[in-house]
Amino acid sequence: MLELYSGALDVPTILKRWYEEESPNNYGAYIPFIGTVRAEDGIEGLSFDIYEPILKSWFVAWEEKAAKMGAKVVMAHSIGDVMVHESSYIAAVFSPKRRVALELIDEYVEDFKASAPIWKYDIIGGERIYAKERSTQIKGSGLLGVKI
Amino acid sequence: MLELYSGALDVPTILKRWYEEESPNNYGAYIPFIGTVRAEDGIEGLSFDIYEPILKSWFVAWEEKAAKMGAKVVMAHSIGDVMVHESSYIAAVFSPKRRVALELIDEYVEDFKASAPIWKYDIIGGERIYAKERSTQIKGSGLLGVKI
Amino acid sequence: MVRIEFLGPIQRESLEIEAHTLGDVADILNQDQELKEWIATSAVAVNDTLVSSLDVVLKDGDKISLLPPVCGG
Amino acid sequence: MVRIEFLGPIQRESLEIEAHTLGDVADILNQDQELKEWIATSAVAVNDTLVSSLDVVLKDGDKISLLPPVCGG
Repeated sequence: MLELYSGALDVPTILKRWYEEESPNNYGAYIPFIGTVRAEDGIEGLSFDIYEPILKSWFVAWEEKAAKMGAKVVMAHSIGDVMVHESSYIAAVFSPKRRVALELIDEYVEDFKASAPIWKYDIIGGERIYAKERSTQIKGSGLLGVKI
Repeated sequence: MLELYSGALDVPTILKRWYEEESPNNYGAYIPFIGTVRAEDGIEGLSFDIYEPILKSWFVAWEEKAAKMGAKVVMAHSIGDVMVHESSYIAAVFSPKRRVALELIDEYVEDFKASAPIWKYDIIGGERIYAKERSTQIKGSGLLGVKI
Repeated sequence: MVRIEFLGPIQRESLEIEAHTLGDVADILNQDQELKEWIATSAVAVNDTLVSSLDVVLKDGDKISLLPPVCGG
Repeated sequence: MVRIEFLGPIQRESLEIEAHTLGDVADILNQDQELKEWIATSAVAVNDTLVSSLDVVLKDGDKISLLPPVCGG
């Protein structure tokens, strides 16, 4: 389940729905990671662009990887503006076993940060400024660059 | 915040309350770990005894450790009977930063499993049977044992 | 007199005994064959603080707790 | 003809160009000085699959996407 929302996430409602949907499925561990916009550097909020086709393939690959361990991954993410102290991101793992869940959530969140085709902008004075310094090149970037 | 409940936890309500309480506090990452009773080995449920004075000291030590990293830990646990597919345990970390949160939740949950003075019983045919094989000796156990 | 409490699954009533060190407590408890297995696998707290040495000096009214193997969550 | 799409912050309209390999695409795009910095830091997808070699053979109607550095969450 990959869920994209316009604007901030309704975190309690999403966490509750996922919990209740998976309750009958005998997972012993449920670990959501909730990302919230911090007030820092004078920003009013963040804004997000998403390229859905590649995000979906990235997510399907993770679903398959989790399934091999008997686990399940889900994700919710915002598109557009999310103000300070609102949340833009929930990634969660369900697993029969604790160790698998704790290791998967770490790897899943880190791989998301490194690879998911999502671009972040600071909102300052109503302007949308690409968060270049905090962004990460996807593995293999620069392929079309001039050879030096 | 260490919360003890008689019977199963109302997971959505606890997750929502914690989320809303910490919303103004500028944490960028919130990671709850939710433990649910799995249907296995024919059990009807699990039952828990807690020794509160030592659980409280263990928890206060973790609060202090988390505070040094700018983070916060919370916990909810059941006392008594929790049936299959109900939840008995939520441990959560709030942190400004993602890496701190991901590392703390792992260490916090594992230390809880190894050290928290809580005893687990399988409920089978209405009987309460100590889960001896799944239990872990607290560090330093056997101090009063006969020297061989 | 000190009080010995048995936690969780040990299922014993607490005891009042005369003891000046944890070594004394060990000597007395190990005379009980049924307790030996629990003693070998239990941690020990004095007044709700876990201890790691037998040299703890006890005073009148101290509480000694035996904590058998745990499994929270 | 293949179509080049610039994602996220690159802020360019998509282009239609004649190209038979990704090498051809590289040659054409690098003539644009303003694009060079983006090209040096962007990943490349052909028909929504990320690629890691310039030797990909392109066919008419293929979509090539440039993905600049990401920061989700």
